Amino acid sequence: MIEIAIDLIIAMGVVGLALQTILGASVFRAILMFIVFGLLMAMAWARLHAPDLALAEAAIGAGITGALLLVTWRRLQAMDGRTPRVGIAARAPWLSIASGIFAAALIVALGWVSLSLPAEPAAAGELAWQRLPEVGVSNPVTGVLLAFRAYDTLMEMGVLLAAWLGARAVASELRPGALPGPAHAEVPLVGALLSLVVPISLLVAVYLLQAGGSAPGGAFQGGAVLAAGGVLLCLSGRLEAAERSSITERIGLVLGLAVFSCIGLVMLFMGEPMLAMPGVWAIYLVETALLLSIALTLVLLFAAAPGLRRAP
Amino acid sequence: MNTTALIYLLTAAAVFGIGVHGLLQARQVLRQLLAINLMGGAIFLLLITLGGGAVGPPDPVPQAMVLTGIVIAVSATAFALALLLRLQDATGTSELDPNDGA
Amino acid sequence: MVHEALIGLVFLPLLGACLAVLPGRFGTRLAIVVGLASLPFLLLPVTLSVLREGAWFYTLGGWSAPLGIRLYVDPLALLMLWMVALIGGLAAAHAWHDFRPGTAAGERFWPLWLLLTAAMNGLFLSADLFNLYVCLELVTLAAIPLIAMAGSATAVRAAMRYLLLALLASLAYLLGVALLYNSSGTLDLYLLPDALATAPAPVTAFALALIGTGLLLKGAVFPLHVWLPQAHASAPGPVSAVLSALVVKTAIYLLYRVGLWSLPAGLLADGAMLLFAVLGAGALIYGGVLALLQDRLKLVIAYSTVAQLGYLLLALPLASLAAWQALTYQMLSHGLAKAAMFLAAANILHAIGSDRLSDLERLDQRTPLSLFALAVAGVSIMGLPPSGGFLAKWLLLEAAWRGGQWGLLSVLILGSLLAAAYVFRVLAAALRREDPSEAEDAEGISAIGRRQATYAMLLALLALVTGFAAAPILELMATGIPPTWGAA
Amino acid sequence: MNFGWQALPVYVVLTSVVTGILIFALGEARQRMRTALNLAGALVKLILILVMLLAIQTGASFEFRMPVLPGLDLLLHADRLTMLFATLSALLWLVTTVYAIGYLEQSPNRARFFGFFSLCVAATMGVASAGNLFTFFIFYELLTLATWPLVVHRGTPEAFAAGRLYLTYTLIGGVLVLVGLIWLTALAGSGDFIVGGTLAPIAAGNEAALRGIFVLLMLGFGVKAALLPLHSWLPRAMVAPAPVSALLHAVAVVKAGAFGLVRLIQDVFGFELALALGLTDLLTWLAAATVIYGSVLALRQSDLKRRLAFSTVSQVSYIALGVATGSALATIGGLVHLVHQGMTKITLFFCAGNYAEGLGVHAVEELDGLGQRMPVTSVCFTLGALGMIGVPPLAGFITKWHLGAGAITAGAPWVVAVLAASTLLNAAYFLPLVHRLWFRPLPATMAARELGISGRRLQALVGPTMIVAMLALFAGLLAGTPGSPLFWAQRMIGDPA
Repeated sequence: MIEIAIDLIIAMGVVGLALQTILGASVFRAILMFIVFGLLMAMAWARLHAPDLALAEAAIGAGITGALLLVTWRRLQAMDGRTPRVGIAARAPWLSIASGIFAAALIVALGWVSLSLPAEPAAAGELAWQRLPEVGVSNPVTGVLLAFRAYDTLMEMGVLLAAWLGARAVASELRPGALPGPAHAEVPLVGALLSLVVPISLLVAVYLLQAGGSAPGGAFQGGAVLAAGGVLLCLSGRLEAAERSSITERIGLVLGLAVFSCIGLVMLFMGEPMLAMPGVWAIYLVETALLLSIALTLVLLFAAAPGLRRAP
Repeated sequence: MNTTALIYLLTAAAVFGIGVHGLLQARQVLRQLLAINLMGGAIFLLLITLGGGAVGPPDPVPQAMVLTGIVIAVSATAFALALLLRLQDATGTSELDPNDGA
Repeated sequence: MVHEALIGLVFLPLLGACLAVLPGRFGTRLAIVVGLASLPFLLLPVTLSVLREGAWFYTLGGWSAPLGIRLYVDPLALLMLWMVALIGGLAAAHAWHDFRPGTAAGERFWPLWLLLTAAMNGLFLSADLFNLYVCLELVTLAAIPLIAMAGSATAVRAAMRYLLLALLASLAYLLGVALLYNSSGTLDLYLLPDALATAPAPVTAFALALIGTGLLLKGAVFPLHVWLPQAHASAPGPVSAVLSALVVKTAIYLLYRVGLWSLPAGLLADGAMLLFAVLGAGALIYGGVLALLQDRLKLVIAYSTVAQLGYLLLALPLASLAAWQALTYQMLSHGLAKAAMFLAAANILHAIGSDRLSDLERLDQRTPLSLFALAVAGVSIMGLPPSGGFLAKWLLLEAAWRGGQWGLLSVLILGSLLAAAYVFRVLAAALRREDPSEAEDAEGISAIGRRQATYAMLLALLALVTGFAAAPILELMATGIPPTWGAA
Repeated sequence: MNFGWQALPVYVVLTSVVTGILIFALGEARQRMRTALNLAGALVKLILILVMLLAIQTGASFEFRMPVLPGLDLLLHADRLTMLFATLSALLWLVTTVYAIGYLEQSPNRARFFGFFSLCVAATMGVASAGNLFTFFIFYELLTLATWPLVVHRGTPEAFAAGRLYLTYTLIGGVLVLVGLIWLTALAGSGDFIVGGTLAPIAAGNEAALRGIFVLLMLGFGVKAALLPLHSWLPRAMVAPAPVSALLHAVAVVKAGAFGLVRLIQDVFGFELALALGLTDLLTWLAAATVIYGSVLALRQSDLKRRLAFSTVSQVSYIALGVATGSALATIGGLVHLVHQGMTKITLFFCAGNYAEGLGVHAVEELDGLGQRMPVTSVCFTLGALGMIGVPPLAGFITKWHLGAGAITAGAPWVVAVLAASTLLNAAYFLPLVHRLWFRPLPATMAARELGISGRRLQALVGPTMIVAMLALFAGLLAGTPGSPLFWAQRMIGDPA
């Protein structure tokens, strides 16, 4: 009973926060609501027996996305008024009503349809449990990500790389000086705090990476935690944007994609199927490469810069 | 149907609808991106709940899909935000004119 | 060997993208050779194997479906892959001069281009619904920065609009896939027909509606095309070419795959097919009229894409062998002709610094080859002989006549008359008499310009050649007719 | 597929395609090279055609077949009808090219002009040698495409208006042909052109469909042949440069339409079937009406080229009239007029071009006394005009004689009345011109007017004019000798190839 109550509270909170995100008076407030929404979602994942997702949601969904949204909002604020505004026609009032009706209909339809489904693992999921021992890890999510559906993971690294390449391409078109510099405030004790937080994030990342085989965790969560450390370094001004990416950064960006593909191709030419993993060591090797690439890409995306360097 | 599943399925449906409404009626691109992220979250919630998360360890396949989905969502959001900065830079506004280019 | 070739189609461009991220001119050049120039050579053995043994699957990682992900290559996939290799290749050759490897622009351009190529190849081969989602997102996220790279405010605005709608479309698709997975227990396109036979019908219908809406939005099918014209028109030339010739087709391709391959026979009601036909007809007419009203060359071409995509849906209710051949041939010939037109338009833009129709009279002698390419490709777009577009339209008309579809027949004819009107309007603008004294700088065109014009001309010639050498392609397509139409 | 000796018709088409592409590639500045190419292309084509003519005389046959779509072939062959049209086109192309080189000297965009000119001829050759309707349609549409840039060549608003009208008519005509063709293919598949047609076996029970198909195709071809309600693009297209007008009106476009009508009646339906379905009457009446209407309108034109254009409207319908009347003599008359009208009309257009270029004369009234200023041109013009009227023993007389005699044997004596009326009208609009040229005094202003072009250029224009005038003259004078157009037309009817 108490569990139902918790579920209800989480559900109401999630819906309420979603509404607040949409209707929030200011964009800033909407972003904050969205971040809290992400945190509450992490709790929902925990309730739904999906701790891997809870970690990922907290680190990526709420953490990194939230940081990205906030920093962009602040940059937009700083840029606003520098160029003449283009007149924008107001949206017709009926549009809002129409979209509300449409959304309500969608909610009803989606609710009705999804309630008619069995809500239990599907055929492919059962197979994943059965064949997990062949992979050599005991966390089924890691098994799916790095063995059964490794191809998805690999393509997803492509998506991440494309996002960075795209961000770099459009950022390089910005007029010189358009981006405000990192306006960080030197608060007392921040230095001391950082000297604690960053090693801890590294530690947690490594832990999550190795735990991923048998317990919740893995490259994505670890990468996000490591990225969070990097974001803090940027925020505090320890790292600052560089004009160009260094060669190390470039290698790091493509490391996950390259290592993953190369192992696959090597196996292919040894007569195995493409993306067959030669052993658990290969899974960890790939995961390490993925983690580094994810962390680096996310930090660079946050900094909206081609590269980073130590602040003098 | 288990009550927990019921609750979360309805939650997912509601958040998805809220996201759609937000996307359609918002003016600022930033808000539209928030709405898109809400919709994504709703789909993830639906996948996991339908995968049996309410009763025990859920189907690992949807879990992996959601993890992939979360990374894709953050990638897309990050690029969209970079593009938004460029939009502000090029046009002086972070809104899109609904009548332009249609 | 043929398996390695198939894998290479996705992985070589992917590794090429990694290479191109690394600094220096050499890496990028190597990447282009590895990731783009290699594609036709990889496709040859794959094509031969499909010709000899028919369509086949490749199971990645040895994990058989429904647990693992499979690749599937059949005549339709081959057609699309060849289009990526040829059209993408020629567009890349064109882009080489504007985005030279080693320059800052080149450094930004090539990794994205290679990722886009890998994503499209991956999409055309994938047999897995969720993997297709990832591929769709990769296509979107690789393509949109390329649009924004044009740098103009219009381009940035168009890119932003495209991005938002593409993300919405992907989410609709993903939601549909989520529902299908839970109702059928599999994500494999080709296991779905059996799995869906027992699934609850309302769920399937709702899921398909979501997937369909998402794909129609990504495929810019009227009336969900609003994002397309500005995006395609404001992108850099070779990007426009690839967007119109290949990228929008990814969604249409997927629509075919889901609608015609992955459903139990008879599930998709006639009403749905009729809806597609009505949308197609709307696209054809609306796009044609709007193309006629534009005063910029690239916008004319972009609206023409909106119109021409209509053909790809229009014939769906016919469900016959001839209709299938017509659809696939239209896919091919439109791709070739449209890419040629966009490349030619880019050259014209280069030469006179504007693509307003009223400025085209300044052009004439400076880029005769590009103008000629534009005209030849225009013939195919109008569906006049001799061209691939004509054969596609002939097949459609014949299929419509045999099926007694008089409405379809008249829409087809109206559509091609509209196409003739907007193409000739452009050509007329270009032939307008110029002051002879200005004609003297005809020799001023650079060697690069000449080479770029050649790429446009090559594509236009291919569009012309497809007007003759249709028999082998159509025979191959006949062996790849969708199972739900297979009775023919 | 056979690319050897048998495929000669393909090479005949390709010579012009290749010439055209090379001319485009050469660019504007390389004038000598372009001239050489033009002449070489025209000569090679003429030689190939002559070789084919000789070979066919000795019983050889030519055919190139390439499957394009399931059940549809691209088929190029050479029967006697092909040779009649192809020889005419090749011959007149050579002469017109020489004329155009002189005519367009120093005007802009010559590369474009000659490129499309060549493509135009390629399309005409394709029309001539098409072995089935599908192939015919391909080249028929290509002809539309290739002639449009020539019509609008001058780039003036007037030219574009004319071009728009031309496209509207021809493209809609193309659609009619296309629909008819699709219908026919769905009904009977794609039959080759064979004298007597291939449709007779399936006629029973399909009469209505066949009538529908015939009407669609007839109207579609009728647009280019300038049949009565579909003719108004033709006079407007006069804004094109003179060589284009000559080519459009004497050889390529209108003849392609007329040729299509001939193929339709003789080789698709077969005359017997068309007669049985009551379709020939329709065409006969339309053609007869066009003959009279065109002549009446020609009478009212004061612009020389427009008068010639309406004359064309009238004269081209003789071809359809003869073929639709159907008796052997009338058919011979129609077919031979394909050649006679071509040679005669091109002479007249060249002359009109000479007057315009030489002295800036466009209106009929300005012709007074020009026989003194431009005697050679005026002689040629007179020959052409008399030929058109049908003064014996000139070419027009041969035609009209066969048509009239044929109409009587076919039991349609009213056609003779039409011919008589037309002849009177021809005389009424041509004789005053001849009168003006030779018997009116040269006005002082005209006598004082300087020639607008150099003597050398005038030579370049008058030379070809004389050649075509001679051709037209001898086609009539020597009609009884082997090798004359009449001889060929007779062979075609007597001994169907």
